[in-house]
Amino acid sequence: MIVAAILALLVTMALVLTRAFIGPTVYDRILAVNAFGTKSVLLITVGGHAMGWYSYVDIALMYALINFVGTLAVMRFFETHDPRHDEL
Amino acid sequence: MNEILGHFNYLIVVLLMMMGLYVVIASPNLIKKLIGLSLFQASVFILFITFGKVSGGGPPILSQQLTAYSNPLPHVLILTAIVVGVATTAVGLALIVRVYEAYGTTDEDEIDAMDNADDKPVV
Amino acid sequence: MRDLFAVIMLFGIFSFIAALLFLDMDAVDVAFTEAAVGAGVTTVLMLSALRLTQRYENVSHRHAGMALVVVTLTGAALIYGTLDFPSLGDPNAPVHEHVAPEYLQQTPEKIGVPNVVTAVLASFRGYDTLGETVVIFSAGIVVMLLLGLGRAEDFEQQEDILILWVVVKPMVALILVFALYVQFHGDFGAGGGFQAGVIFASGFILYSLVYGENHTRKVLPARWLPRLAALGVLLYAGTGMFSFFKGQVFLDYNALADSPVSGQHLGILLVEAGVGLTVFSTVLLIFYAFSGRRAVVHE
Amino acid sequence: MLIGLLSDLCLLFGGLLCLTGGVGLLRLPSFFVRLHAASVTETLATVFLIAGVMLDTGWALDTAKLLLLIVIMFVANPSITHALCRTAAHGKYRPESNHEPQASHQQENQSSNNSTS
Repeated sequence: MIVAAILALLVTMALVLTRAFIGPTVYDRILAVNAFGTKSVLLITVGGHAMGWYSYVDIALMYALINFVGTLAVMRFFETHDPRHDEL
Repeated sequence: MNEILGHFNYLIVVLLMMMGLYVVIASPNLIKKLIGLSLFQASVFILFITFGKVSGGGPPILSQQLTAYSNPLPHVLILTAIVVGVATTAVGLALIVRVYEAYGTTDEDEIDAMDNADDKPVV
Repeated sequence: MRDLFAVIMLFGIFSFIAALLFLDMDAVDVAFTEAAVGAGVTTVLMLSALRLTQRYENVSHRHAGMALVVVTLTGAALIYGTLDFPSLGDPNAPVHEHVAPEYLQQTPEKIGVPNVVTAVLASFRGYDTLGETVVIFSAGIVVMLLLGLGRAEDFEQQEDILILWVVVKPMVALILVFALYVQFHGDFGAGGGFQAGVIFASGFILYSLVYGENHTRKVLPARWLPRLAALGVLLYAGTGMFSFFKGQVFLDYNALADSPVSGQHLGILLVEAGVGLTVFSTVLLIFYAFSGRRAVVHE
Repeated sequence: MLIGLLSDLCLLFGGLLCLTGGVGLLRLPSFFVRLHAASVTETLATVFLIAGVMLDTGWALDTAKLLLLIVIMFVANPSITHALCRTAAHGKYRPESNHEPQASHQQENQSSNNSTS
């Protein structure tokens, strides 16, 4: 079952990556990057457990925290109202 | 077949490096050049870590269950190089910001054109 | 892609994948660092630089043919070079014959720390790491000289940001505690000063993003940061000098305590603290320098 | 034995949710709908997948850390979604705006599918 979960995660990551490439708006890209980060955390947790990686939980924890910081930073970039950045 | 799989990582590293180098040479935008440089850097990181891997070995953290470990030396070098890399990228970005403030563009060709226009003798 | 914003987003994804790759190749510490740096700090820095410059790339009039030829030739030469390389994971590769076995053998008896990467980083190759710390320190100083420390804008209060305020407050505490865990657990598991410094700075960056940078600057004024960074380098070099004055070699921690092993423990702790302090204050200094600067509008 | 079965079920359901979210993120017609598809499934999939790993790990220090991870993701994901939605709504993006001409075309194709599901 764990293999099925890993496969599902990998397929999902590919789908999310496609969305990040085609856009079309910047918000889609931000959403895709965030979703990709979450899927990476899940892949590290599930895959790390399956393959017996060392201290995978620590890395997954840090990924979750840093992903949160990164996504919020991207959103702050769009909240500072600058006329030059108004296009989508 | 094993030969090809064993060298697959090197192939990826070289491809990544080629992409980075291409962006650095071909893109006139300074920020994009810096991203290309970071890509180049990442390819070198992956190359070093590839050297360090020992099949059947674990991460270089001593424990009872493991008998073979991966080579710790490349890990040390790359670990510091990543943090140094982000610091130097910040310096590059700061320079680009100053260039933009002086010229009003981050396009290398336009900056060149402005410099050349300044060099011409005023009639 | 014309939009540099999209390029930076995709570069963030690349960093995620690179960290997964490092993890798969047994490089736990490197994956830690890449994850801490790539997804958070690099994205933040590139976006702040983008805020101060232009977001869209001009249409290029260059001929890329020459570049393509150069790149293809270099790539072909390198691929030809890799043909003689040992395969991935070959235990008899030349890399594994020289110093690495000595490090792996001597770490348990001489250093007494389970994590060989930390032992090599802080003790066997202490000079190296001192050099890297100084490089990071000087990079921070250069950014400060180029951009100045800036000052925070007045943060306009938005009433519907309440959810983020409630969520972020415990999250910042969690990140800071996690950073301390990474710092002090570095002797035993993955982690160390470099990663901890970046994570600690990420906590401060998160706080300034949501609560406003003026509040963060009240907690930790920008003028303190160069001094803190210098203090970190001083702590590192001072640890080395201490054993120097005790009649030992520079950066030989055996002289720090009664028995060599506990001396090594103390030395690694101090040195990692110095590294963590320098990395933290440099990353935060760079963040302040970029976000405190006003964008210049050109016509 | 029962715990193993439970863990397998959790992993299977989590993987299925993940796939649903991914397909939704790729196929749905406009940004806010995609946001919905991605975030709702993601939050639940996180809980199920990590719970599956937790059940398989048994009692260890890692179990507590995994529980912490569940809590973090369960709080962080919805708030990120909220912030993203707010930013998009405050910005120039409107669901009815014709920034995506090909997307509105897709909407007509998919409306029949949506009503049945």
